[in-house]
Amino acid sequence: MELADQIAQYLVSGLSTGAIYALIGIGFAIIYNSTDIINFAQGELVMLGGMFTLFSLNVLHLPLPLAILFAVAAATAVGVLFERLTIRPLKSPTPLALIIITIGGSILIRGITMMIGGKDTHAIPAFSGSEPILIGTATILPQHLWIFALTALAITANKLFFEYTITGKAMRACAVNRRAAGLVGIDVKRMVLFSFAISSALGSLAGIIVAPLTMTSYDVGIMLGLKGFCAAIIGGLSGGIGTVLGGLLLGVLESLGAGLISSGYKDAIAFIILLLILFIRPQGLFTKAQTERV
Amino acid sequence: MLSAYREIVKFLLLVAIVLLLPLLIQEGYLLNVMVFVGIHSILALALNLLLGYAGQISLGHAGFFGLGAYISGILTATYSINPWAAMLAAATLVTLLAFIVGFPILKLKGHYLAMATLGLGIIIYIIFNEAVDHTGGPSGLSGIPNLSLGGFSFDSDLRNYYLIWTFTLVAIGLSLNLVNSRIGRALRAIHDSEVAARVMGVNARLLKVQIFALSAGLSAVAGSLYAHTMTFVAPASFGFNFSVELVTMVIIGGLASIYGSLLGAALLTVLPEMLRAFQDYDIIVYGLLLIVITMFMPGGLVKGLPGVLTALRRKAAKEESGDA
Amino acid sequence: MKRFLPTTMLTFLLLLSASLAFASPATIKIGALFSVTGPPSFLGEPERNSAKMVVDEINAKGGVKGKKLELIVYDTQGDATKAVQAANRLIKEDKVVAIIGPSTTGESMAVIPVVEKEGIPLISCAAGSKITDPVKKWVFKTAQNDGLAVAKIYEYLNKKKLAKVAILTVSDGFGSSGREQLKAHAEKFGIQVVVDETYGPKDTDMTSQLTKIRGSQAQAIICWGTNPGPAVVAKNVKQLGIKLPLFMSHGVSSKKFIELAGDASDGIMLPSGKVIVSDVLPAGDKQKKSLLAFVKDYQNHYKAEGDHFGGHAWDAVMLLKGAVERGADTPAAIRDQLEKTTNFAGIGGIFSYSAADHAGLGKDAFVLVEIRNKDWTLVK
Amino acid sequence: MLEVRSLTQRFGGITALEDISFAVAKGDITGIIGPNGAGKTTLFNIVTGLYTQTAGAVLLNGKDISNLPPERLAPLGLVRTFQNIELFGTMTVLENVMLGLHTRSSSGILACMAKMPWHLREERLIRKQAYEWLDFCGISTLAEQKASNLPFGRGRFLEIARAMAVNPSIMLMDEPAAGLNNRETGELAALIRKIRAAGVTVVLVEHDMELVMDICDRIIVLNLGRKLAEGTPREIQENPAVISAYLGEG
Repeated sequence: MELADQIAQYLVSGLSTGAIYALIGIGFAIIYNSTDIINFAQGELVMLGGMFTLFSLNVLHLPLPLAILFAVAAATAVGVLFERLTIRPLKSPTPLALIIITIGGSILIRGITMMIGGKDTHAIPAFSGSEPILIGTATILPQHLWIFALTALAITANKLFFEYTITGKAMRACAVNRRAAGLVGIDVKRMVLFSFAISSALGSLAGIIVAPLTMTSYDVGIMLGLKGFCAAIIGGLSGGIGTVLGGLLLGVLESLGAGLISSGYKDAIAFIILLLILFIRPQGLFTKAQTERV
Repeated sequence: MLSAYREIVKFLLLVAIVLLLPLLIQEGYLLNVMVFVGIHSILALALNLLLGYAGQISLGHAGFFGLGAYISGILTATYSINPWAAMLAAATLVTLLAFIVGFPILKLKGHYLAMATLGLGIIIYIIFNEAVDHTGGPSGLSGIPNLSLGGFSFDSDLRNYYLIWTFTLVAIGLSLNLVNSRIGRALRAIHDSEVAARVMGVNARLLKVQIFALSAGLSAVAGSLYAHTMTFVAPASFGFNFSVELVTMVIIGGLASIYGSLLGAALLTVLPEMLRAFQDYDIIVYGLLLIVITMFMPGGLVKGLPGVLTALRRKAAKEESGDA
Repeated sequence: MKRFLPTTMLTFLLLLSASLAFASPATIKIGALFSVTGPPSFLGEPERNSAKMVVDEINAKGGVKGKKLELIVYDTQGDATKAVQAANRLIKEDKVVAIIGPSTTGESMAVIPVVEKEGIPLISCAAGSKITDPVKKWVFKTAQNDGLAVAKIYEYLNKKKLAKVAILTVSDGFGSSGREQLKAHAEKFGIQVVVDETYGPKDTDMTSQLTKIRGSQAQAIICWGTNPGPAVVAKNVKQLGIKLPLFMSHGVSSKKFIELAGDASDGIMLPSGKVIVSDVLPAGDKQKKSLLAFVKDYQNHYKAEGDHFGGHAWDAVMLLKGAVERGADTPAAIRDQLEKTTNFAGIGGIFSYSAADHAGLGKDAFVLVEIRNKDWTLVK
Repeated sequence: MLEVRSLTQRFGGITALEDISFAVAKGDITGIIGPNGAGKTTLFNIVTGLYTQTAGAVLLNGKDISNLPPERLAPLGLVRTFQNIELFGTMTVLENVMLGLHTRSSSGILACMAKMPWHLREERLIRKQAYEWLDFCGISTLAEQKASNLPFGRGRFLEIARAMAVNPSIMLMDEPAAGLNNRETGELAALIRKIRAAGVTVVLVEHDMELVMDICDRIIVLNLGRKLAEGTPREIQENPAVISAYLGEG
């Protein structure tokens, strides 16, 4: 096979994996943008999406659409509960405390899932079959199209919500200046809760839609979460197109790295890119630099 | 001056406990646990200098620990270099490496810093796994010799106990000196108000990088000790989980508390033993502990417990007087 | 700060008192180190289950020579440090006479110096050949060497006159051992490894590696990993329309793999212990009795399919039982008796240990199976 | 001694300072006043190296210090205090002042860890000098207190003591009288004069007009990012532009 065909496949594979990262990254960005918190437990919500779907398919015997609804609702409940029980009562929410608490939360969620659901990996049926689709000489699966569609939907909805609704604007205000937002009558705590709800819902939806490809088990959240976070960082933690581009770029570089350089070091490549971006352009690749204020 | 005197007494008391403990617990399993408590204490101490005093988080310290272990292990097992020289080489190399990457990394703050150090740790971990020809890959590297001094080999638990605790005590002593010196003051100042510290002429950036390098170097020494005690290293011991475990030790023991690091390390090393009753689910207890301590005892056990005890006592006293 | 000393001392004392164990002389204590949680839990969990099951059974039948067996299992989480700590605890506190496990090669290598020094027999359940090669006085193992599985595949390839292979291995202990063996044995069989790729244990897409393989001269693909990676590989192979024969390792020889890979599993071949095909083995097979018993018991106990990983622990307990039955009750005597084991038909194969061989299995430990219609068939 | 040349600062689209120039003479007490939002604190932040200006330059004794970070300015003799006092709360009062002496000690990490003799000598010296500065500001009785436990007014004096410990040639004070009661403001005025007598040039941003008119030799008035006027207290009091700016605000 020609090198050009190979590269075409690397690109297509990279884009489809990248879309997964992007979708997960947006969840990080939403919480960060309205609360300044990096939720290290976000990956676990992705995992919960898959596990709850599995539960409702296999135990509750729901049809797929209902199963998805149930899973999103359940995962959102977990995210909201987590915020109410651990983040809100915090007296001094320093970045360190938040990092530790969300890490603790991720360990806890993972542990409980393992206790209840066991350690096995499970398959979830693809939404619309698994007959590969040909793009030129490269192939993707129907499930990838779902992912692309959901990603597009997510950033559009996100944009509309944050730009055009009162709640969305209020959430943005909280991120810019929490105290000022409080002073003008915005219920800051409510907004934090909202953002956890939204990102949990989105995270679990991402988890559900990628599960037919990645399969699901109690520990899929760690790596997916980290990659999603990389995507968000590359995109400058924007809730929109930046993170999507970040995810796609990460996916493509990983795929090219695995194909052309070394598959063993492909994750290392991803993290080296992350470090370089943090070092050189901590505001992300796709956002303009802001004047740093003390 | 009185407080300095008290510090010395406290330290000597610790030395006495360390010396006498083996008499109490005999040569047995606990002694082996204490060996690991010693190694973990050095690590917690190293991280506490960075996290507690300089206020900079690192989620990649297991990587430096691992680098120390692997450099020492490879130099001795593969190239038959004297273990002490290997330890020195490991400490020097890791300190240098941390110093170099420290400059760009410590420019970052908060979550970004956490993520960058996490990434660094993962990259190091991947190298352990992938550089199979040098590290032995995921199955590990065996055949690392014990440390020895003029024919006296540190090959039993008791000998290793004294060897490692000597290092631990020295590390504690040096750290105590450091935090009570101008450098320690400058670190605490950066933590309290970085802007004010800089205005007073403290080169915050350089100091942070230096402490980062020192912390990494100390972790590498712990790694080297680990390698020569275990005589075997494998990547799984140096992953992200262990980095989190180290942060937990520091937090549980108490940020900016030298003796707290000791307590945190001891607790977390023996915790798995105590959680045996929970079987597979100790991970849940562990996550819960992390959350609860951060939420309700942000000063850690050393600072938090006395506070909680006083509060309880006061409450009890109040109830008593209320009854009367 | 003032109260750190009382606090610290209190903690130590508490630990001290908590760790005093009681010994009862009427039992024979066996220690076990399994990675019940952590990444290698796919090994540790069935191993623990199987070991517990067989010990319970032995005790229910009155124990060994009138003595009950007591199994003490510690979870090592796949971490060498924890394995060594737990091994020390088993030896020095629980005073066991022998240890079963650990689950992975890395942990086994970490524990070996401890048991060698303390003089406690260890029956590792990990596959790495370096565990018993060179032979170590106190160390045995039940898991078949990965090299045997490799040989099964290579023999088949020779028969089909396929000489160029692409290997795709997972970057954990299981995969790296397989990769080492695949490369080491290739020359002997006249096989050339033309592509050598790896993937991460949690990777979700291997199309990049497979695309590279598709563009190479390879005539067959060998994937070495444990669930779920190989299932992703199987699906990706189908997605990319690759028609080369695909081989997996014994790491996925359970129904779980077929469930995960779904339709993509059809036509995949893999070397496997005989557990999964126990019912279709010829009646003359010496292992058949053990295998059928194991599969039936496991199904009854755990409502799950027993696999050959669990079989490693089952074999280890049975080997120990054999040694004790032959009169051994001290660690040293057990070691000596273990070494004298001959023709024990277990789950992993027929064991015959000797002073020169502590792995004890011949290459007939593996069979090559093919997945057809979501079930196993023997490849003759 | 301190010279500001055509300083301009923009944040995004907002111009905080535009073309500000002035000079501070050695030994003077100079006041910078102006309504809220005039850009006083921004000016201070640029001079002390916390912000980087958009255009213009800052010179100290003829040397361009525009792009130097704060930690490089302290050794050159330039220090500042903060509007909302920035103390090191977890440290004692004495340690706060000892930190001010950081640049006058030099032991490295290793020397500190090993307690080298020269390091110990240095520590003793620093401790002695720190006590002297506490005395200078009249708070030496508080030496062993934790800084976060000080009342606000004492904290202000501690901040000044700490700044004096740097051995500055010029001290910038950001609203030193803010939050002080009348008695403390009186003490502050005396202390500022004492500082000047010790040979330190003082520049202060202040809202308390009484204090400013009382102690300043020269006054610079900013309004909406521009320099409105400059002169002696008397000249400023009589300047119609200044009067209208203040009345307009009020």
